[in-house]
Amino acid sequence: MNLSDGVFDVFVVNFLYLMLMAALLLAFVRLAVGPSMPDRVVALDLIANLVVATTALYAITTNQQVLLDVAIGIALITFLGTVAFAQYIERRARDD
Amino acid sequence: MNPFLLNILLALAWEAMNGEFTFENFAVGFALGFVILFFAQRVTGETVYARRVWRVLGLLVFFVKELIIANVRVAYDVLTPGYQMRPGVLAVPLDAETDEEIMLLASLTSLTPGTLNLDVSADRRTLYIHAMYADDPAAVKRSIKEGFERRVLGVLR
Amino acid sequence: MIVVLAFVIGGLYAAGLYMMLRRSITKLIIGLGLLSHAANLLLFTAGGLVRARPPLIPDNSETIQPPFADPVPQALVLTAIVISFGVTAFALALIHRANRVIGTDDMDQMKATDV
Amino acid sequence: MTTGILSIFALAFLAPVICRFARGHTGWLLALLPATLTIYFATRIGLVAHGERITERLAWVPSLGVELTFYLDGLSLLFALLICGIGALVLIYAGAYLKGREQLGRFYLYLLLFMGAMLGLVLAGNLLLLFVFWELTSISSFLLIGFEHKKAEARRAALQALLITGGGGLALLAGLVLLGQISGGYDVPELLAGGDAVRASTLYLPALLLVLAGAFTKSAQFPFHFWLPGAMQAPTPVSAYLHSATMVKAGVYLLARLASVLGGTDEWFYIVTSVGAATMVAGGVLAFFQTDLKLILAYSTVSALGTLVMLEGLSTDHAARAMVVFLFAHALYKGALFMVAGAIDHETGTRDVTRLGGLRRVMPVTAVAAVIAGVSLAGFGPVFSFIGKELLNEAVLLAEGTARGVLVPFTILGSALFVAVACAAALRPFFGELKETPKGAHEAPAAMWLGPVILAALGLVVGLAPALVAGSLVAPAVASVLGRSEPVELALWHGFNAALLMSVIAAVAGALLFRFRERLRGGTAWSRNLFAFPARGYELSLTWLHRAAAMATRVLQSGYLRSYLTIIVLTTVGLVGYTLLTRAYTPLNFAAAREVRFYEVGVAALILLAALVAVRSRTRLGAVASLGVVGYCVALIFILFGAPDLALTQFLIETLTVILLVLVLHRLPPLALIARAPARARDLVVALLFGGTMTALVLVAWGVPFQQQASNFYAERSYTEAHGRNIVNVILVDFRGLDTLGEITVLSVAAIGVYALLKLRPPEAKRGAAVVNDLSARRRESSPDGELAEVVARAPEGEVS
Amino acid sequence: MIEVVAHWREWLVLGLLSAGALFLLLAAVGVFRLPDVYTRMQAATKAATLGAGCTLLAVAVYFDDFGVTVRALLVVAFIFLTAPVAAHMIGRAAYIIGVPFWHGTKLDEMAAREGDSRRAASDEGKR
Amino acid sequence: MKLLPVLPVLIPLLTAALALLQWRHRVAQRRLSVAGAIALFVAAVWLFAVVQREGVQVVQSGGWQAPFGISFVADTFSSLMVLFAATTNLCVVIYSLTSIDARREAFGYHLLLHVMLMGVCGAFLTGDIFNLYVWFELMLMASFVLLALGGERRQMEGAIKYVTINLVSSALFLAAVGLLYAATGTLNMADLALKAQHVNPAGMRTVIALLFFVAFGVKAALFPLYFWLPASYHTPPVVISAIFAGLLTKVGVYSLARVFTLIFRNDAGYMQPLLLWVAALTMIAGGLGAIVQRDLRRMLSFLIISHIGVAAMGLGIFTERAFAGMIFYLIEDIVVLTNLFLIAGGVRLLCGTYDLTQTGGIYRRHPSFGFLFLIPALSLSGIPPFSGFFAKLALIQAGLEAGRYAVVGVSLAVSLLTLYAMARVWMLAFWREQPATTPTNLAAPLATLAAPLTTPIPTISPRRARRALIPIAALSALTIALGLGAEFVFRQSLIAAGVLAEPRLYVEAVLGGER
Amino acid sequence: MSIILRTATRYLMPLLLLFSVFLLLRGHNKPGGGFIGGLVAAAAFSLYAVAYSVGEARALVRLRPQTLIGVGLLVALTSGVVPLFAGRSFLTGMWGGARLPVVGEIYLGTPVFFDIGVYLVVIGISLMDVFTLAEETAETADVPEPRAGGETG
Ligand code: NA
Ligand code: NA
Repeated sequence: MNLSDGVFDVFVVNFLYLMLMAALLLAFVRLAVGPSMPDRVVALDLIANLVVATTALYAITTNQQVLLDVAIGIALITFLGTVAFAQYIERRARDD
Repeated sequence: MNPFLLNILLALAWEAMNGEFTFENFAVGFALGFVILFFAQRVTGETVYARRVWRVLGLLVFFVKELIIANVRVAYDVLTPGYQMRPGVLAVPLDAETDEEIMLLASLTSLTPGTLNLDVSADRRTLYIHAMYADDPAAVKRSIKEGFERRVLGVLR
Repeated sequence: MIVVLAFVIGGLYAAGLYMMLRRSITKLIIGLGLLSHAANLLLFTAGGLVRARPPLIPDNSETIQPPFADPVPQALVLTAIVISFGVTAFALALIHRANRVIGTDDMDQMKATDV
Repeated sequence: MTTGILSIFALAFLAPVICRFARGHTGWLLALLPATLTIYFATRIGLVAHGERITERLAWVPSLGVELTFYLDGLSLLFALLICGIGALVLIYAGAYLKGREQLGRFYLYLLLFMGAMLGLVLAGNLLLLFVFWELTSISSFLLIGFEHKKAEARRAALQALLITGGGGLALLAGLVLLGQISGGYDVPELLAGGDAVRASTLYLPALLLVLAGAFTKSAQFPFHFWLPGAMQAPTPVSAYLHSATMVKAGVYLLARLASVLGGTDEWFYIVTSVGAATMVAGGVLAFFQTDLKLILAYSTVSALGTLVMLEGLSTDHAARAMVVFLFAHALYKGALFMVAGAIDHETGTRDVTRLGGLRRVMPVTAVAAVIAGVSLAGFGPVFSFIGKELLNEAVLLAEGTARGVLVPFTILGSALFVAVACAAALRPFFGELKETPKGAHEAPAAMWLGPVILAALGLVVGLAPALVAGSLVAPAVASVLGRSEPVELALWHGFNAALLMSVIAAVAGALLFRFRERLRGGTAWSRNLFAFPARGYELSLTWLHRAAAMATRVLQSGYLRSYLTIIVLTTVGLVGYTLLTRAYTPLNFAAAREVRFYEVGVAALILLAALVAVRSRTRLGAVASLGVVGYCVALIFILFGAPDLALTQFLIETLTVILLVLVLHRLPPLALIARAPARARDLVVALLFGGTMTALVLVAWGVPFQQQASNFYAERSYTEAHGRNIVNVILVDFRGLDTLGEITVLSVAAIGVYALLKLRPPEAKRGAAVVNDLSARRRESSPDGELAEVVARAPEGEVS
Repeated sequence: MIEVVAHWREWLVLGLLSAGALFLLLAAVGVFRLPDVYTRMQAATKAATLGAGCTLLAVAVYFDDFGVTVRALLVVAFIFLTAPVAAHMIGRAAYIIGVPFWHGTKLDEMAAREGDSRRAASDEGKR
Repeated sequence: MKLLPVLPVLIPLLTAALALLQWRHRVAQRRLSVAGAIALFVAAVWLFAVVQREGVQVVQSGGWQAPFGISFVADTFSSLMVLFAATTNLCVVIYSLTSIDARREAFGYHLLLHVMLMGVCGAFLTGDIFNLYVWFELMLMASFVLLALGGERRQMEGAIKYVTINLVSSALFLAAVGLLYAATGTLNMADLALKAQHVNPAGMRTVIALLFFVAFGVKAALFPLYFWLPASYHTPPVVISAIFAGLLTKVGVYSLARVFTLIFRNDAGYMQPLLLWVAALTMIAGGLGAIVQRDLRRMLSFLIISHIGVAAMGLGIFTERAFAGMIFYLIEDIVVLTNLFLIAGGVRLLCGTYDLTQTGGIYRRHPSFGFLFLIPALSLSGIPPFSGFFAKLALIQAGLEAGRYAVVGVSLAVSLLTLYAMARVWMLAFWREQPATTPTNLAAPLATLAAPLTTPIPTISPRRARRALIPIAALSALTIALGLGAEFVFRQSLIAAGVLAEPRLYVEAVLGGER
Repeated sequence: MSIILRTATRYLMPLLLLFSVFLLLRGHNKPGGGFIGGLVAAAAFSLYAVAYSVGEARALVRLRPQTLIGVGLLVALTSGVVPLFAGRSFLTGMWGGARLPVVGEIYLGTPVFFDIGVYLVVIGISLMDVFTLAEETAETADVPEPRAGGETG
């Protein structure tokens, strides 16, 4: 199977990328705007998920299995990041 | 979960990761799992009963159904101007007792659109959830208790 | 793409430096982070850019046919990334300690050792 | 010769030990060595007088041209004799003079070091070796002048001497190296043989000027004369040594040594003669206005040095002869006079000539020596110095046209001042009525009058029988100066001639000056100030130097990290940007930019956007999260361009970094917008310049053709030889494993740093107190520098002017 | 039709990818425009998890390698396991620091629980 | 020899790794530290001897032929630098035994010191430009930690500036490496020496050279890139300042010399005026800074800068003899500046302060300590017969030969400033009596030298006290020996400079050697 | 503290550790290696520290980070030195004939051990950074974190 074979029309593929890019942008706007800390965390988590998805999509469209492992790694670490973030927000609230 | 079982699971997971189901691979995975469990001993403090496969499947089917139905609802709200939602934070009394039961239930409620688990009370008897469509709180609670909780307990007990 | 990346690199350098020129040590550390991203990207582009051909030898072959991404800059960038992690961690500890000892995050209050 | 010099240094370092055991006899004991050396050199007189040159060579640093070469000819022999002879006497004298003082061992150490250095200097047969000893004399005299180290004046004088002679020394070094380069080596005999080539060289003038700078500072020539009286802070034996035989004559020696190489040109003549003449008069005037015995002698020494230098400038046979005789005579009488002055000070407790009188009654032996030496100073009577004076007058009279017109009156004025000074310093204290002094005066111990008596007697004997030295010492020395041998005949009486007339005029004028000295001292303060300006200049320039240095340092080392960064970045931008534009400009090929995928641009744009948001963010978390997004997008770039390992690493590390950032930043104060708009605009410009430069660099570098030799090698060997398919990993653990080894060590150290910074607590200090201390410290730092204030503010007027 | 059958895997992959992208976009729109952090999380948790899961499933289907498929499925499971946990942590944190609810939120049964003093309303906390 | 050239890196690493395993055993760490320092010294002597006997030593690490692996190259220059680094290190380690406080020892002081040495030796020996970056980072990281170790306020303020500026320079260094690779496709310095000459446009190579110039210039503390140094060097315990003073900036100059003679030798014409200007300004700025300082260590810090300027002048003159002079000067600076900082520690102990307005009285009570000061002080001022004079002489000869009169003049003027600064120290701390207001330790025996810095009243056995004086005396003796034996040193410097002037020797040894 | 997080962590952590070893050993042939593996392992322990506490995480690791680092450095160093005894250059790869029956086609060789050294060091340093900073910044929290016995002293 290859990128431009059959159903994997360049146009279709690009449309998928476009959606993901749009999603990235929207998520980033939320991250930049906030306004609360949890908002930013949610946005960052979403961005990480989008990166996972982009990686997976890229793996398929360029036929690179190895990128799956990259996606796995990202998925695993994202969880830690989000949890730590949330934990920190809570702890901080308790400190103040 | 029984440590031995967990060890076997880890060995299988190892094989899966390597994509090669052979005896030697299993042996190495088992040994690795043993070492890891040795270092992570505290992790495996409890024992869990074996599961019934069909209940798991039933839970899965129910979960996917809920997932899709509710996602559409949220999507509609997200994509159309204005909001139809009536959010609220609900306290759902829990029958689930063990850590695993509570976690599974909480996760499943969170994954289905419309409800999001916020916290478990300190006495572990109440689940607090954020519901997007809380026009009828009692109905939401009931659907959780009778939809997910029953099935989860069925799987885990 | 290298043209685009060149501007990204320049932008990161500029942003990093601008942050480092602020008075707050918090911004200083963010600036350092941006700067190291810039340097890493620059190093990454050094071997030229090749799309989707990682330097991995296929399972059924003893070598890899060009074109493939230059592995050398990748190894260098990996080293640089990891080093900058160590450095960032240290810098964080440093500004934390500095803030506790000096009682401010204003760089302008930290001139006692010069003057 | 070599052994002799080295043995003095050896003895110097033994001196403190000897001093501990020999106690009061140390002086006598130590004098044995220079005395022996005097005898040794005396035995060479015959050889040298027959025109032999004794050279001893040892290798030291031949690749730099520094050799342990010693060279004995007429000039160096004369100096060696004076140094060792007077040195022995001074050691004996010092033993008595300094009896019971503390740190005597150190004193002998310095004195012997000084003696060794001076002996080495005059015997050095290698220009650089000469310089080595030259600097050693500066250092040892620094230590000697500051011997009374608890007194601020002593320290100040020592510093002054060190800076002036040290500065001159540096010029000399440059001059000597230039000379060496002109003549192709640093060997003195070879250099002496090649004077013509030197004078013909284009580098002659700079070399000459540099050498002269060294010589003039060392020999206290105007306008560098002022450090010498300051050196009076040294104990009297040192003064004696400094002024008679040695240190100050090092410059005179150097000029004499190099006269046959550098001399004889117009440049030499005008510079050397005029500086010498000016110094002669200035020294005389200044001496005339002093009342402190040591200062009078010190300034008269300046005057004498000026005379010598003036003679060297003339570069004639007569002048050379006059110079050698004058130098010899001066060494004898000035040494005697300083020892006498020391004896007076020692016995009476004062050196103020206005408070002294009639001492001949209580100090008869000293008085005899003083009178003979005083007569010598005045340049009269049957003393060697008179011959010198006559030769001087002759030499001046024989000078060419205009020079003569200037030099004759100058010389007469100088001589007259000598006469007045001699009356004031050597004769006046011993005649007239005995005056009340702080200590009840009586004769000095033998060790203290022995030196003056011997020296004065020598002056008398040689004056009466000049033939004793004419052929044996003076003629060879003159030959060295001239670079060819020239017969020398000396006689006390030359008959009535113009030279004698000059002496007579000078004597009469001198007597008048002495007669009306009080009135003159009161009325002509201007003339004192006339020659004081160099000393002021020294102090002012030191002050200005400090001010300028303080200002420059304050401006550069401002304490603001951002100003440091700005300077560094602007330097980079300036250098790189300028060179890029002028030397590496290549028209950019934007055609290739067209084959860009839109999602790549999207990721790139997001990086920039996130960076912008990080910069603009008002909240810590917003900035951190944006930084995280930059990192994630960089990871995406890695994914897009075939670097999965990098992407994974980047993502893992970015997340860990964000966690750590959040942990720490939360403890820091919230972000605030502190900087004003102009500052922000300025920083923005700097940042954009920097970013623009880096962009340009990448674009240009991209156009440079590139060979993938290394990556092809890795691709071929990675699996077959290193058994790995992931080339990046194979590079990390095998091909370039050393990088990784270093890298994990970096990480280890960084982690230890984190641990140590956070876990190792300084002993709890109260923060408030620390701040207060700090503020007061800063305030103190802005006040004028301590020692400088001491140097500048407390300069007692009378001493330097 | 035959083509579709012959290329069922491609079509399945395409379908999964499209669904994934769609859900992710949905999540992003939700996060972008829903009115408070709790509702945004509702969108992010479900739709994003589903979207990421779909794309990874697409990978599992697409590559003809057992190891890849198993790993892809494992990571889908992982995501489904972790996403709600993460959401729970964020939501709880938001609630504790007092991030305000959308004005349309009528009910807060959690406010009645004991030890609610933890809900501290600090300005910095809201950012 | 497959091992010897990497030994100076491996020994400190082994020492540090073992010390890590002994984290909680202070005594064991001290023993390890001394053993490691001795072993490093022995290895350095051995390496130097082998290089002497057999010429340039090359190890292709990993056994991969150059330019594909990382080459370690010990020529005379690098082995000399390693030798003196190891010597200084040994002295500093011994001094630390009695001067560093238990708190710092418990938090890895010893192993940090060894890791720093590892970085320094690695930087001297590596023949690979990126590997050089790694060693630089290692050296910097260790120095960051050493600088901040203890966490006092001044340390923090100094460290922030030091760290930030050095990180910026590292980023530039990295960028320069990247661009160099982009232009040539290789990282091996010998290979670069060949390939960089064909870079088209050649101006691009010049630009990269300038980036390296700035990056190394910051590390070397050249004008106007030196600000981090006076802001930080006086803040940590003096023994740490001492080793910094001796080694760190020298690595910067070394690297400048390496890349400019090897890779960018064809840009010399363009770079030379720049280098000479920078050298002159560095000398002046350092010298002026030094004379206005009240804090002894800050004064010494400025003197470091000023003398780096002198070494840079040697590079800027760009003749073989100038290189030799520069190398001699670097060696001399290592020994002398380390020693002066150690002595400053002694001054602080005797007078209770580094503040020169408050010091005094040492000469009267402890003349021998005074003489120990005079030796390095005079050497630094270029006074014969100490080593500094010969180093300066070599540079002056080279400069005048090359017709670089102005910069030589500046260097001479600056030695006068140095002399002035040293004389001030001598007068203010040694000659004069201490101002009455300050608390003083002068009455205490010299044994106080051995006291930990933070303890005001020392109680330490004379045996340990003597041990603390050993390194100072040893370094002073070395200064004398380097002066009296200047011929040997300068011959070595000439040999080393020969390789700099004729890179073919280096290139052939690396690329043509062991396969 | 969240029961939900703790429970999830109990199951996720072993999986993460396993994955980290997988990445480590496979790194020679596919993306991964000592750095990445070490970071994932460190992430696993960090997760535990978040869910439970730093003290408990330290107890779980048992070894001091310093020791991990030290051992890691020694392992890496040793793998580089071993070839010297065979007369090879420092860090030369020496490959045993034994084919490691795990990851398809890995041969046991000194570079593998080198990577293991890297792995250990990276775990050690990441834990040291994370634990220390977490402890330090949590210091003023009203719920004091339990400290592990050996580390804080
Ligand atoms: Na860096
Ligand atoms: Na330094």
